[in-house]
Amino acid sequence: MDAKKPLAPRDNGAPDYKKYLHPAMERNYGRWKYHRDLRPGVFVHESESGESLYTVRAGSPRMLSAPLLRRVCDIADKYCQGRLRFTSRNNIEFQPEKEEDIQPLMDEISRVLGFPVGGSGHSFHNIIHTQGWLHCNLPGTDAAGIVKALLDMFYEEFTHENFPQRVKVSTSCCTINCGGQTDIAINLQHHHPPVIDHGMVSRCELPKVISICPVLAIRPDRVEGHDTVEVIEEKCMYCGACHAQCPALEIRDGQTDTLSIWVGGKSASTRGGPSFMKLATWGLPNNPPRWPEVGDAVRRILKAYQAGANPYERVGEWIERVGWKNFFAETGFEFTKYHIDSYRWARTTFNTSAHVRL
Amino acid sequence: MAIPVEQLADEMYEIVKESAGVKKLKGGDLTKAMVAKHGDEVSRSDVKAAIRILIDSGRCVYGYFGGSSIELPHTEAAENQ
Amino acid sequence: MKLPLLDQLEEGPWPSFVKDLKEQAKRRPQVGQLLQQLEQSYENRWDYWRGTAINVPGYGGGIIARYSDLGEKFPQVAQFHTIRVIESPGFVYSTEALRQLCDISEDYGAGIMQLHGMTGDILMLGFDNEKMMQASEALMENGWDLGGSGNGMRTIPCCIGPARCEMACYDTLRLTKYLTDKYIGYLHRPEFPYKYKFKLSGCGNDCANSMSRSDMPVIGTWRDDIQVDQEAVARFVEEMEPEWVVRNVTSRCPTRCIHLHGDRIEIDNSNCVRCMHCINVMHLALAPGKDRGVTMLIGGKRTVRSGEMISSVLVPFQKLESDEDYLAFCAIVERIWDFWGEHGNEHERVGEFIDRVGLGTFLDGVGIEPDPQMVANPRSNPYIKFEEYAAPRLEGEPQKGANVLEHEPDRREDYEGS
Amino acid sequence: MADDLKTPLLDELEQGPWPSFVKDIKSMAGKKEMAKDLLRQLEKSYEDKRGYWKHGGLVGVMGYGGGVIGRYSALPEEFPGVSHFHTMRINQTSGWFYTSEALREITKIWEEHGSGLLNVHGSTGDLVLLGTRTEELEPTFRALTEKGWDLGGSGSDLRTPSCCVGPARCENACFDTLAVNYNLTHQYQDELHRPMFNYKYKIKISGCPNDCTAAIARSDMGIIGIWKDDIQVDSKAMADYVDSGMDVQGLVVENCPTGCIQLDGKEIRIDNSNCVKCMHCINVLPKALSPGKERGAAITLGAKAPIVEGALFGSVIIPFMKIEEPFEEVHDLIERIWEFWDEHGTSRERIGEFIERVSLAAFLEGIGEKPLPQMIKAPRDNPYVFYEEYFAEEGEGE
Amino acid sequence: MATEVERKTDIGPPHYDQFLHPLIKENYGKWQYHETLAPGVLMHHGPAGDIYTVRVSSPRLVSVNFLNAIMDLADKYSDGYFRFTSRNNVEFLLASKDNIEPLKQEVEALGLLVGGTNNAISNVVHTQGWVHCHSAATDASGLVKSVMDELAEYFTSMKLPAKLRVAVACCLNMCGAVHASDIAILGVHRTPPKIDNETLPNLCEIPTTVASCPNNAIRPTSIEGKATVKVDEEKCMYCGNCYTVCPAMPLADPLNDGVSIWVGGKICNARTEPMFTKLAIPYLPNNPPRWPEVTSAVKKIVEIYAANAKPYERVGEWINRIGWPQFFDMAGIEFTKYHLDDFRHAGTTYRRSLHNRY
Repeated sequence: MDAKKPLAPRDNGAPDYKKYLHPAMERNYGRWKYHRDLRPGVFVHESESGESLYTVRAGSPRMLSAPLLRRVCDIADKYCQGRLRFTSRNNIEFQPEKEEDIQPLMDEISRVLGFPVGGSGHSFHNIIHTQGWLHCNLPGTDAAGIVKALLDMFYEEFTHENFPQRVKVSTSCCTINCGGQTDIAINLQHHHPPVIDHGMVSRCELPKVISICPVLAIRPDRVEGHDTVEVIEEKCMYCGACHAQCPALEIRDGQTDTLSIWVGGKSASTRGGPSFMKLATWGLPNNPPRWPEVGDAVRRILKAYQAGANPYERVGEWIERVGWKNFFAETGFEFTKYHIDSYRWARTTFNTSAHVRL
Repeated sequence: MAIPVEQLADEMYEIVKESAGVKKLKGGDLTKAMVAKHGDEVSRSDVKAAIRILIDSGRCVYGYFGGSSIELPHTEAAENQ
Repeated sequence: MKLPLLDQLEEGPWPSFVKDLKEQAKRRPQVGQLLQQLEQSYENRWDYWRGTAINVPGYGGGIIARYSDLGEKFPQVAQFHTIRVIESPGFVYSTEALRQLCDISEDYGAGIMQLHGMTGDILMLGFDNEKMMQASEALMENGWDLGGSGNGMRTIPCCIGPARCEMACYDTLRLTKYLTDKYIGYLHRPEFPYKYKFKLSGCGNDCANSMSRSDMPVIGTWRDDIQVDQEAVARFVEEMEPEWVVRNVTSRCPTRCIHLHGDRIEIDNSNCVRCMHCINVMHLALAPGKDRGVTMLIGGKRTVRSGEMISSVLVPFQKLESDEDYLAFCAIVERIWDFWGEHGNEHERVGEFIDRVGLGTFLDGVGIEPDPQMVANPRSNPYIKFEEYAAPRLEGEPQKGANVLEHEPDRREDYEGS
Repeated sequence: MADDLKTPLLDELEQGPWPSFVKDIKSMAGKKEMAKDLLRQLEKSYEDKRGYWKHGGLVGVMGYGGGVIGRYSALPEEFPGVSHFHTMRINQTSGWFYTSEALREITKIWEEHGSGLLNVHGSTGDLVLLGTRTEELEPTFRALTEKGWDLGGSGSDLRTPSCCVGPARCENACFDTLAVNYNLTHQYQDELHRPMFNYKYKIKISGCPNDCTAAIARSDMGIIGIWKDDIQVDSKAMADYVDSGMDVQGLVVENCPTGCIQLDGKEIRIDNSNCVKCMHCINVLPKALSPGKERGAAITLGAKAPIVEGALFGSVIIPFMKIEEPFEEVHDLIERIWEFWDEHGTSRERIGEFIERVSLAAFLEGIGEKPLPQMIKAPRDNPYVFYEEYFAEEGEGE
Repeated sequence: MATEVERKTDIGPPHYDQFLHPLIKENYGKWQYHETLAPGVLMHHGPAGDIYTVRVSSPRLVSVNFLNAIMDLADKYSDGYFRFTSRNNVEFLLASKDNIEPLKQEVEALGLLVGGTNNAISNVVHTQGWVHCHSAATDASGLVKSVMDELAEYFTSMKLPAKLRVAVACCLNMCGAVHASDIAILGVHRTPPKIDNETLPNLCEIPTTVASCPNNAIRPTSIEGKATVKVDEEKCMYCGNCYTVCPAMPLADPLNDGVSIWVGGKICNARTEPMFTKLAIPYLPNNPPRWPEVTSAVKKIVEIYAANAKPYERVGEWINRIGWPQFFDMAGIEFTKYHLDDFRHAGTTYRRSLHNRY
């Protein structure tokens, strides 16, 4: 296609969502009364007008080819008046017109797309994830692959609602940690300071490289007559902020990078407020294509959670109630000095009471 | 070979004298100075004993402005004669 | 094409991106090379992408450029850029619109899309330098727009809101569109110290994950009492047993302000903190109050540099119904951008900026009155810089003598001149 | 009252139901010029809204570096009686028990050598003798030691340890607080009298988590009684409480911080694995509940008031330790802590600030203790871990 | 100085054993339970018999006359045995129940109060103030007397929801227990130190003085060739640390010094973990001899606490339940920017949840 006119900013802004609303949504916008779960992944919203809107939630792998997406559209055309919606966790939501359409719709989702229905309520939700080796320039591990491996393992848990409360999982392929606060997070962990390619450093803006370091561990240096930087090893905490600023400071190391698992994060203000996730275990090998050690560790956490939590308790709330001592005892993870915070506000994580479980 | 405690006391007295009016020395500072000078030949308890000699003999006194220190005896500014 | 490691990801019940991409490789050869490069990553546990800045003319963001380190071996993915497209608020689409995106994606790129990226954009993968421009042009011609990246306002995601949720306390979709359109210039032409993310959730359940992942979460709330349908309560209590209700609803209330009396629910609304738990569990019987609006928060971010931050309350309650409400909302946003824009350091998120200058100073700077809703608790340390008394000292008297004891007044003049 | 003593502002404080310190000082004013001038100078402070004391930094008794706080009046000509007004800290008895016979010895000495004014007791726990002259310090000291009393700590030394009433008059004491307090005070006489630390080191000893000595807030090292096994329940006494009409559900069960107590008719059921030893149920139902049988103490480190880096609570370093004669395990721990802090701490750095600076993990390694999850509220939430071990590439040696 | 008596040192305190009442010795470690018979009167039950405690207020700053009167009573009623509490109360230890009433009468005749047990305001822990401290911003004994005259009824009764601990400290050093009391009264300096350039060079080591400042607000300078220091007023937070190491930098300023009120601290581990006190009122005038503004502010807080808290709720627990906004509302205290923390860990006090109250 030839450009008809020179490319110029159009500032089109956001698409007009009103064009894309399901007709039932448009009619009942802001008039919803309540909703009911019909089965895992299937629920109905009742409006003040008496109208019902059914939703069938299907898990997607986030990464979709255009032909696959067209097949998604075909199904939406057939059952949902050509409207559909995505969730923030990469599920696709179909809204069939009639309750009778639910079963055929689900069959078609399964047959044509191979997607499971579920990921709602007290289930193992779809995993939000980053780009990993497929498309990111910084990752130390893959994202889509770990997610596939984990969801294969927890497929039953996705399609059933057997947990005390929803379980949200995220993965991040570097310590920038794009994945957010979730019940369980799988993150990459570096184990040594960046290796500097002095020949390439000159391509970076040195003052910016120096100022990006949160612990002032990068100093200007001269090597063989060229301006470069050096890293003070004792100060460096392997965060990789400099690597994002200047690729010549290579933080990744295929030999030594490992994966760590974090638990207890939560965004919602429901019951207790939002909370950060905390280190559960570390040093798991970065082991493609199936990362079995990671899956085992997640399984251990979920088993303990399922056995110990009260209804409606998120993973973090459960641990808060039973205490970290019991968490480590029940999962069998070893508590090490690396679990003790040493960064900003570290002191606020120390146990400043005699509340001790023995 | 261990350094005699009396010798340590004399050496520390010189250090206290030199730093008078410049820096107030703590027991720990003197310990570190002696360890730096003599290495393994002095022990923490030797230094303690030597400080006790300095204090009990009245050659030095304890001060306590902003944490305790070991000083030469002098009239303090706050004192009302 | 030999992909022994990736092939293992075709197994298992969960939909396989490998299988999907293999199919697509038959239509688009670059996808085959993408898979081959990925296979090499799996073998060597190493990544082969380089990122750099590349822009559509007039825009400062929206394109994530990717160049392969193995460009000679896999020339088809030597340039393999991503276009961020501003999503439809609430992630609602018609198949017609989505088909259009599929067409553009395949006409110019690899025909791979991600719905949606972390910030909320639609991601289209696999364009070279030239096709990237053409694809952008085609998108804009059809009314789509590019998303944000870099030090600007980012694309705004929101929850499904009033479109399909009875808990929505304000119109999240409308505010998303309103802010995106009003501030589209800040989105396309980055000029802040660092990125600025809004995320909008209709209630405290925060389905947009705004608390920890956005600089400015806007979360629906209400000022009056929770609406109680006592008949529905009675039905619920009968169905679930009173003991179950006590164990799972009333005793879970963080401030213990809800009580079950027989088959009636009573709520001390003055102590309700809008945590949503009782409404979530008994949504047939309970609903948010009628006097609805939003809480504006500030400062959330993820780990990099100064560690995790969860947003904290900035404006406890703001109505968001009339046009005036929208303008009042925007006035606050703009004052924040002015103050942070002027005093923030490069690469300093607004949360880090507040931590550096202090919340009190920040409130002064943006003209918002302190409110105890902003704190978990007041300070416990006594080191308060009282300004009432410092001010005249700094302005009126000469600074050099201000904190010097006077011995002889005439001698003091001597060194006043020095 | 003497005619020459005009204190209209202070006289106000003789009114009211609460005991009046002014009345008490006045009762000494007839006998002691020092008390009289103290009132005069204090009256001036009340008029001018400022203090008139200068901090001494040198006076003490021979050989000791602590136990005396030098104080001089800033207005010696106006108030010659308080030109010198030093404090002596007397090491109190464990649990603050006295007989009138023993305390009379002290009051007699103090009337002879000082102002006759005291604080019973100071914040650290010492018996504080308030106001004497430099030349009286040594004679007072001799008179006191003659009767078996010694000075307490001040400055950068071990401060006088103090303890709660413990097994002497409390059913909740999980170890003998008086014995360990007495033992530590005598074991570390040198550290108490001759300052060698970076800064002060306070030890407070409480027999249970009710923490009546405020160890968690006010001591560098807190030794706080705790138990390991199950709370002991007397079911008959429990039934009596329920029968008496007491709202056990509301007052006890619903106040349990972990919800680990349930009332089942007249019986109480405790999920002891979730009990955090908060004491509330035992406090409210003393006849029915009592601490378990396997008793000891948790050790906390690092509490301090705000100066300089902000206030800190102590944090748990040893979740459980048996506290038994001859207390060698306690001595061993204290000495390991002191040695590491001596070696690496900086001047005027309290142990809590030191731990924060070097990190809790490094501190634990330094004193040779293992990390345990009881030491923290939660594990770290940031990923900036300084890992020491990692896999080296093969063939490159270790 | 020659005396015949050998000079004794390092003898340590006397053994406590000799000061224990014989009944206490027999019951040592064998106590079964205790009861509060009346405000200020406890009964401890042990196998060898019951011991009765009568708790009596003291102003902490006492004369030997006071003690002699106490000891006469001890000889008469408690076999010469008594003890002190950490809050400066006197406790008589009686073997005979019959002695309680006569002792109480004699105690009250002395002008002392019996009480301070259980749900009462116990005696006030306080510092030396103008009586004996060099850095005091206000008096302590006088403040305590004034406040407790107003609150005496809460000492002699047990009508509060739970125990209430009050403490007074006369400067920001916060000696004593003010940083963890239910209500704390704290003297504040609000202006930077005044430098005595005449005496500073003789009195203080410049490097030590400079290093003493936590905010790096003190810099060396020289005036007419004499080394001294200057204070950067913008950075100074009036903490007084420099004055502790250098007496030539007094902070006292009768015009600006004042009193602040803090609430919600707690040491005991019962129910909730220990808590620091938090700022309630940043500044009240320093108004001897009766400090009416302070006493009425404290009384107001005590009264709203007494009226609104649930049984066993300490002040901090009560405020945590009802929320700080409601506390400021009920107490009629204006919330200002001074209430917002800006020191270490300030960010941890910002409210990072949606838990709003209107």
